[in-house]
Amino acid sequence: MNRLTEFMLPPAKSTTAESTDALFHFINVTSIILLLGITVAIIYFSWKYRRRSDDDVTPVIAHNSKLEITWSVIPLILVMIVFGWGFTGYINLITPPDDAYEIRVVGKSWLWEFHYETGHVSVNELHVPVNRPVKLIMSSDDVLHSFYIPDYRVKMDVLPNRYTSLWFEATEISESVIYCTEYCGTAHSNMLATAHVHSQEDFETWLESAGSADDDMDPAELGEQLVTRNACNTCHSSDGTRLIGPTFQGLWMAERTMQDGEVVVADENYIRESILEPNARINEGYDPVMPSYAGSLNDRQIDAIIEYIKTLQ
Amino acid sequence: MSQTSSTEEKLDHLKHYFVDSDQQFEASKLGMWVFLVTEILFFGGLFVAYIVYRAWYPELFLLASEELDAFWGMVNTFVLIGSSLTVAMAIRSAQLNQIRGLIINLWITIGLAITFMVIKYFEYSEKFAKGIVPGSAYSYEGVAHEKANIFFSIYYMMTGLHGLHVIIGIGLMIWLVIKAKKKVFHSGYYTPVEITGLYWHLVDVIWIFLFPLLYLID
Amino acid sequence: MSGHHISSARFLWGVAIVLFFLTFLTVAVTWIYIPGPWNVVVAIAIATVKALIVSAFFMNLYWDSKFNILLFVMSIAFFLLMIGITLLDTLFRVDPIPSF
Amino acid sequence: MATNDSTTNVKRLQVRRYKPEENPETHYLNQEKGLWAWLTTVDHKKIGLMYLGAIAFFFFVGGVLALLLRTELLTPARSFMDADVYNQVFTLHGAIMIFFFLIPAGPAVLGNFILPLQLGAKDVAFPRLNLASFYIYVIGAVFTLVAIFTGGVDTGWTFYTPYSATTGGNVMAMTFGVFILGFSSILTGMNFIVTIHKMRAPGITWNKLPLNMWALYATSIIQILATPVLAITLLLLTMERALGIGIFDPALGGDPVLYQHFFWFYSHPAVYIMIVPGFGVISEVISTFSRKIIFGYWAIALSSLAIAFIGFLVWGHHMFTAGQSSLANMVFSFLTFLVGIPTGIKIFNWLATMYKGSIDMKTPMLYAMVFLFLFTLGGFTGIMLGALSVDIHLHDTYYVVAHFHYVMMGGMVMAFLAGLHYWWPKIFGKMYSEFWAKISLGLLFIGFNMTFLPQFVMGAQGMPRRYFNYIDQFQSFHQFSTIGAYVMGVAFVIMAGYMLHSLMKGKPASANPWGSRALEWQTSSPPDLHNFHHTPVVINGPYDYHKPMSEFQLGIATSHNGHGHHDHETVNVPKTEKEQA
Repeated sequence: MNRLTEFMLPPAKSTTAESTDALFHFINVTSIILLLGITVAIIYFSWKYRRRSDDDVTPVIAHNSKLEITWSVIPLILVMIVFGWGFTGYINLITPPDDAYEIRVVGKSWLWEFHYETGHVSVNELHVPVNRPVKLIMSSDDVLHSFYIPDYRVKMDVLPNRYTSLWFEATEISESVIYCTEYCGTAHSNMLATAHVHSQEDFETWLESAGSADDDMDPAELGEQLVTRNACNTCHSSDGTRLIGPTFQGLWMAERTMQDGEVVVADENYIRESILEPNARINEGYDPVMPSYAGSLNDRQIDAIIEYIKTLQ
Repeated sequence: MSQTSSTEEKLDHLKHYFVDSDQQFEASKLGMWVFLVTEILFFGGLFVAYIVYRAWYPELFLLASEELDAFWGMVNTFVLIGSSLTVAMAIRSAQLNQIRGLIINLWITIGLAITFMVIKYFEYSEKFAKGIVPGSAYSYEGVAHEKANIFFSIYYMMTGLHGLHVIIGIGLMIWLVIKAKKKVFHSGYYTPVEITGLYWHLVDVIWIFLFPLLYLID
Repeated sequence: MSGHHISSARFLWGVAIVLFFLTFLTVAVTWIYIPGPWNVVVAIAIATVKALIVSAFFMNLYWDSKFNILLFVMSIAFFLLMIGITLLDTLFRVDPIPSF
Repeated sequence: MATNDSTTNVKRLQVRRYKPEENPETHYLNQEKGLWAWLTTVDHKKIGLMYLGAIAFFFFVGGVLALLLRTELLTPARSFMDADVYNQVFTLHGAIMIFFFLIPAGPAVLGNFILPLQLGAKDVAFPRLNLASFYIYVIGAVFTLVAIFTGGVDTGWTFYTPYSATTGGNVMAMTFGVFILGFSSILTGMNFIVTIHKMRAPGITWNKLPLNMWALYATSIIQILATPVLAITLLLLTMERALGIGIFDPALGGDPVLYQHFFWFYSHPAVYIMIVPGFGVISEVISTFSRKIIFGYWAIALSSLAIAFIGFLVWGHHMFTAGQSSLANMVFSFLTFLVGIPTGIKIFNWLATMYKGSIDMKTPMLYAMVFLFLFTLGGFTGIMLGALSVDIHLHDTYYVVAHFHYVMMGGMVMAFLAGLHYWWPKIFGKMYSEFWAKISLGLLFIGFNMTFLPQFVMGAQGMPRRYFNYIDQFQSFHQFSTIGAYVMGVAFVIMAGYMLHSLMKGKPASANPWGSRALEWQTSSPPDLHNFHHTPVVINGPYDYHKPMSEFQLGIATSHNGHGHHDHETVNVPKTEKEQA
């Protein structure tokens, strides 16, 4: 069973995963037994009752009440078991414990923002403490997204006009992948994030130091890190490749043509505006799809990104 | 019943794949009823949108319906019910072989249908002038609710699609008049009149619900 | 044949007058105050009666084959199913509220 | 109808035996000549063939798109197309296969051809509407092609708002095209209901209706009840894009989950529009090739209706993670399991029909067996997805993709091909090569499982659907899957080859090559333009293989009188509904 689990399912790293997996295996095993039975019957019948001559006479067997009731009632009982099992699991999945630690999640095309109660915002990196229930309150900035951590067996759509939530309790200190599973456009399949599970102390240390850890870093170096951490590089390359947005290479002080024909020099003000109000001016040949980073990047961080862009000549 | 005289009747209308006139008539009528089922569910979708939004924002519907003129809504209801009556009379005329009566009743129906559309036109243009338009160009400030545009979107979709059905109905009636003048219909064959009548009554029934749901929210 | 019912002119006029009266009634009840959801209930009830009269006597369902009636009923039933089940969602949503 | 007196429920008809003519000189294919006669024909058989041509074209297009997708997925990053192109390709693959192939394949192709024949009618009730339905389909297709060539569509076949309301490309042309297409489906459904009710040959009472007719009847009911809701949904979506009416767009105050309710109210029953005609075909094929009376006639007939009905109550299982209320989730999950029961009943009944039969392993029967296996697997994985807690994990992953392809391709496409091979001799009057047909089926079976079995594993491990890129751990699964897709491609090329060969040089088929008792086999192959030279009269059930063939070839002369023949006999025929009314 363990080897089958390893093959069929990702590692179970939350408190609720095991009950989901148990039902998964129950349905699998029951189905395989029934499917084998049906397949053997098909093959056996087609050999045993193969046509021997064109004058074969077949018996008139039009119905058999006992048999028919049996094969209606047994499946009914089986599916009701599955329903009840799935139902109780679901109730568990939608009922977070009262003491759950709350994190706000914002989905934007195409990145995940995680807001913590301290005001700290991390992009595409979810940090959570181990062995403590965590409740995510989620919303979207633009279209539908869906937040999915396979290792925790949790998933919930993220909507622009409402809050949705999910909860989990991580059981081991490790990293897990986070996917967007509601189709959301060009870079849908790049909208990945990572869940980092820390021990309670490490988590608190991280939370305290998160905002200030990069104080003493070289601005350009910090900028490079921010570009990765905030998923800018999903759409903007640093080597001249054309992705969803214009490349950063050679951007500094270049003359850019906008959609309305206006020509703008990519100076500090322009880049700042592009980060905070990305749809104010759109480069010719590109779509207005970038989300705003107002609130998730502070002035110092924006300066650092500009310093980094300057290095990409 | 009608079989006794069927040998003397004209049978040009009978398609070769039907056994007799009755089978053809019954099939056409059943077909029309099946079509009406699709119409009911087509409008049903809009009613679902209406009910869901009304359940969410009852106060919006209260406020916004004040922009609609219940008096003209009532007049239009009378007009449509009147046209239903004349269609029923037209069918009766056809059944009794009174072709003149059939044509007159159809003309009255067309007249009433046009009256309905004219009133609708004035209602719409009065709202357009105020900036109550369907969609994102909505600019009227008079309804103090942030979702006022949605009420009017639903209003325009419902009455607009209903109006489209009225226009199609007018076209069908004119076609019937032309056919009637060519002496196509008689007491043994009036299937198109009957099924157009069914269609017209359904258009009436839908309005019977639209009127209180949109205009009469107090 | 069930499909060939011929109504008298007097009967058709009678039906129309009842419909006119009910239309007037549905407007008139808005002049008096009916509390809560009951104003909607009354409006829909009158409209339903009118729709039944039209379908029974103008559309001849009263004299028609049972299957045509079944079709009509079925379309209403499926509409009610659609709205009923959709309301199971839209009326019972409980959205969480972020605490910060 | 309280009275049960045999004199009122039975009428006496003067019938004689009409043995079908073998290989007639004139038949529906050559009776009217010229392209114009084809394009304006109101003959249900020719309209069915025109539909067959159209869906074969779209199946080819959709299939090529699928191969492009699979090829792109050979490597975790970009292989040869951009993400935007990939998104358009999967949207088109889905939309074309569903709206232009799967939905018309059952009713409009096989149904159109077979339904009047099995009822002993000369045509459907409204032949001109039938032709109109075909041209409406063509117009819908033109709009879709316009959409493809004027910017494309990248919304996924579900057109979820708000993405579909805001993305670039020509979504409006596409949604409007599908809107138009809906009317073609409605007209087909309308035609079939009326035809089954009013145009059955003497003696075909409701309990002598072939199960294929019951299946098409259930399908038609879904078509007329569900398709109008698709129409209004897509109209609202079109208006959302054209004007911004805001009902579904949250940016304007609307609700995207409401859109999903509207969409799935149609699109879930629509999967039964696709699969239920397949059930009908399988019932015919298994009974014919087992040469045995069908087991549980009423169980199969009524389960089709039950599936049609319950199918309307389960649409919300597509929305378990969408943010609908948990109450709705529970109700939908419960109702979903109820659909499993009538489906299971059918499978057991088909198995019981094979028991003690005289089974002839011809190509259509092999297809039916492949159907039984693949569809059962698809059904079981459906149970998996219906279970709430497991679905939370599996939703929107490749597991769903695999499940859907097992029921739609493993189910409907196999059933459609079973029907096509079964009725091929009737349709074209030619036989095809059994050898190549079996080779092709074998490859198809292997290729299909290679393609989609790994997708179950991938999905369970968390691979989301509609992904252009993926993390490296899934690469071997994806590559295996892609190779399977190529194998299927080869199988279809072989199929096209032997079918074309059959059309050109195939051996002439006899009127009833499989020894079936059903009515469509009691006329010549191919049939006359008016199907029968006589009015067929039915006294036995369609699966009464224990009765002699001669009792299935009765009829009265079309001139109604039946006098003047010396060899006729008198039989008692139960009155059909029309005659009782």
